[in-house]
Amino acid sequence: MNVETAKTNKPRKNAFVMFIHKMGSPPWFYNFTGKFIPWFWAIFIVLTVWGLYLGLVKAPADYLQGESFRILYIHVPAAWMSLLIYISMAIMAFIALVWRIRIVEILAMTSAPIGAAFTIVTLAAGSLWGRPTWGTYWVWDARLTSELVLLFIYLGIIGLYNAIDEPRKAARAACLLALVGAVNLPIIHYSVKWWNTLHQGSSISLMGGSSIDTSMLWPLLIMAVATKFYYGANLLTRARVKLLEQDIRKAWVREVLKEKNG
Amino acid sequence: MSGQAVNASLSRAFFALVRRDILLAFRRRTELLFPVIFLMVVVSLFPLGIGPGPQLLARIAPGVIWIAALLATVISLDALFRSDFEDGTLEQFVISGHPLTLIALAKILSHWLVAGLPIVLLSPLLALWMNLPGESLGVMILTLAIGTPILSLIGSIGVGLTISLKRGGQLLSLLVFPLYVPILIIATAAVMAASDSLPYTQFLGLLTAGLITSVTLAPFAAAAALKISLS
Amino acid sequence: MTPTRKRRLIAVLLILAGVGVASTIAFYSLQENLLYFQSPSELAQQPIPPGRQFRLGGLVKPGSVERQGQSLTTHFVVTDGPEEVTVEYVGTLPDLFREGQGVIARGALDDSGRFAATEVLAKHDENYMPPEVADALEESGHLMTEGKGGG
Amino acid sequence: MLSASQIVFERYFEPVFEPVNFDLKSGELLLVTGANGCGKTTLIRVLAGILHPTSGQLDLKAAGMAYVGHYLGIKDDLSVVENLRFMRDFLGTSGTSCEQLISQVGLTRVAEQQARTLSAGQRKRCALARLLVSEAQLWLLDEPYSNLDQEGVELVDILLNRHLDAGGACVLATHGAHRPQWAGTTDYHLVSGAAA
Repeated sequence: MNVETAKTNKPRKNAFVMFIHKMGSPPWFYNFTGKFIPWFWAIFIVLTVWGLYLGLVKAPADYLQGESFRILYIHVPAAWMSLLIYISMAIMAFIALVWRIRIVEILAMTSAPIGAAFTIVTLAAGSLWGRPTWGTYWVWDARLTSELVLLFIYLGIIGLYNAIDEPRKAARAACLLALVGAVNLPIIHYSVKWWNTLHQGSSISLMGGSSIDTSMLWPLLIMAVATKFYYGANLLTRARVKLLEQDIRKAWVREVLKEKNG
Repeated sequence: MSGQAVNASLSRAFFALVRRDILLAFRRRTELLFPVIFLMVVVSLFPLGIGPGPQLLARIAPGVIWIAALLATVISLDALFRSDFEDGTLEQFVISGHPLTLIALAKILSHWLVAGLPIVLLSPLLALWMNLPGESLGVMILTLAIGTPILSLIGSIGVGLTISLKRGGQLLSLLVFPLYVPILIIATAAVMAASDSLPYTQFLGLLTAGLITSVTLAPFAAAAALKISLS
Repeated sequence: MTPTRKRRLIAVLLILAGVGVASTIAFYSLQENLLYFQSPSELAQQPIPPGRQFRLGGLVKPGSVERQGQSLTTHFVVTDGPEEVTVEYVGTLPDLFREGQGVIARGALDDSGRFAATEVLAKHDENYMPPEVADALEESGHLMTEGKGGG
Repeated sequence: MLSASQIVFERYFEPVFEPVNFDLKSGELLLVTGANGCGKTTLIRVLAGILHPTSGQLDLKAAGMAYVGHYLGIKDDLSVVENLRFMRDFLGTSGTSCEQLISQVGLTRVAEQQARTLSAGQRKRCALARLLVSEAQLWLLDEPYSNLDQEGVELVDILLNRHLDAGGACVLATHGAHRPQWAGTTDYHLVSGAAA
């Protein structure tokens, strides 16, 4: 019988695993990401200003919804991010669980609050939009509903992570939950979408599929790219702080702090 | 040990565990009855809260009975692993060398027999209270029979994750309810389709697919969750 | 093969088999055309006896909506092209209820073949475009919504 | 039977104990001693496979492991006999009958009683009986002497000697004054990792 001898035979290391292990070294990660972060923030700010200017000032008003459609430039990029961050978190959670790499655990777990924030923005902007469009702040529209469920899942992950004392155990538990959520999310999404069509006949329309005019599309794309840089910048900033916190008694942190102060 | 001997010993361990859990449940009969009583109380609150109009009750019956079933299941979930975790039996299971996945599956099965099956058996009474049309009663029972095992299976992951927490029960509901959304939607859609004289077999098909998927995946996740909780 | 490896292999095979079977069942279930409502054509082919509850779905025929004075009773025609059914509904219609748009009504046929609805659900359309594009589409007869501005 | 090289376990980003190395062979007893909080229980749980070591290699070649820890793994709602019978069915062992084992650990008088009615010492004896049910080659005992009277302590030593005589091996963690007498004993003094 052979119980738990996972570490006895060394795995053959390919380039990907090598990269991950290199990333796994806290000082290396700290210094490496330190170079990127200011750039990420800068690109994010430039793109946001540009995108919002095009979207809020330059783009024409919608034929049916008038000016209120402009909420789209906040709502839609946020909605994309809420999902994209979940996917990235789930991938990192998988890597963290399989290879037990602390940095990836931290990255996955710091993704959760950012994703939850984007989800809240999506919901808030969506209901502000709903008021002029549907005449109510909230309808159980398929996308609103699945976004709400996504928020609950994010909150569950954050709650579990904070409820368990030992940080690495907490991270592993929450990573597992993130993976379970990743399996369930498409199912939830489709079932909600389809539950909603049960009520509302979106399958029947006198027109073709949804369309959006190009003059309205550009600012949207710019905002979409901007939010990705925001995620990168915010994630790395938070992860670095977390790393310093956890390794506060390690030599490399003392050196970093000495450099900062000296 | 040869392969067959291993398989024989595994199936023996599996059934020994199921038998023990059912015996334990009957040794604690009040705990056994609690989810069932809870289910009845919750369902009976609806007519009291929104009025006894038979039409309205019939309309909301599938949703009410299913939501009550979800609540009753979540309440009973904590019993799934907690006592074994707290008295050290779970450590003994880990050290036995039997795959933890199989152990989790055995415990989920006995949980369903003790907590899920009574809900299925009780549903005709609840349907009567809620004035559910007779033709959809059979579909209601079928959805519960296929759906409640899924609740136990998905719930086991949540319990596995929260078991090491003192107040794990509160967090548990936040973790599992979002995951229960598809089951609630599909099951109630089936019952409503049946009461609107529409075909409903496709919904039952989807539920069955959900059951098979969760039987194959959930025990692995639950076992991984238990391992994390033990550390 | 070591027992651990063999066990792992069996587990992987079981997972694949389970997920495979489940997806097949799900696929065939979804093939069965998840029917949320009867269209007027389906109703014409397979009549449902009066008094039996079902869901009727289709588009509100433009120009068919009649409101009866001060009362909340509304009559309109639901069509899917070849066939149509007259619907009677007492109550407030949803904000998104518009001629030319999709609706689903819940209720039963009465003896005269009219559909007495107890519930009406509607859906807005999902297109975003500048007014001039909308005008162009309207001219070419592709857009059948009434008026402009928020609904 | 069990060898460990450079086993480290971290909690709150601190190693619990200094890296552990040993090679335990058949008929040998590893006596883990050390101050309170030096991680004896943690080490035993790592060896048992309940905890995953942060780094290091663990090589186990024993036919079965059995473990007695702080939580005994006895169901309160089952009687002593039922507890043991379940373990026997669960583990698929078929040696000495449960009744005989119960008499070996001196619990015959309370065999049919629910475990909740037993004293702490009697529960420990019940756990010792389960050790025998398992028929495992490797025993992992965490403070086996606690809660036991003089007679109980002697019982542990008798069972232990018999087990080692028959070619078994054992890792025993204790902080107490009592130590078992056995020729093939290796002392392992565990040092807390945080102190280093």
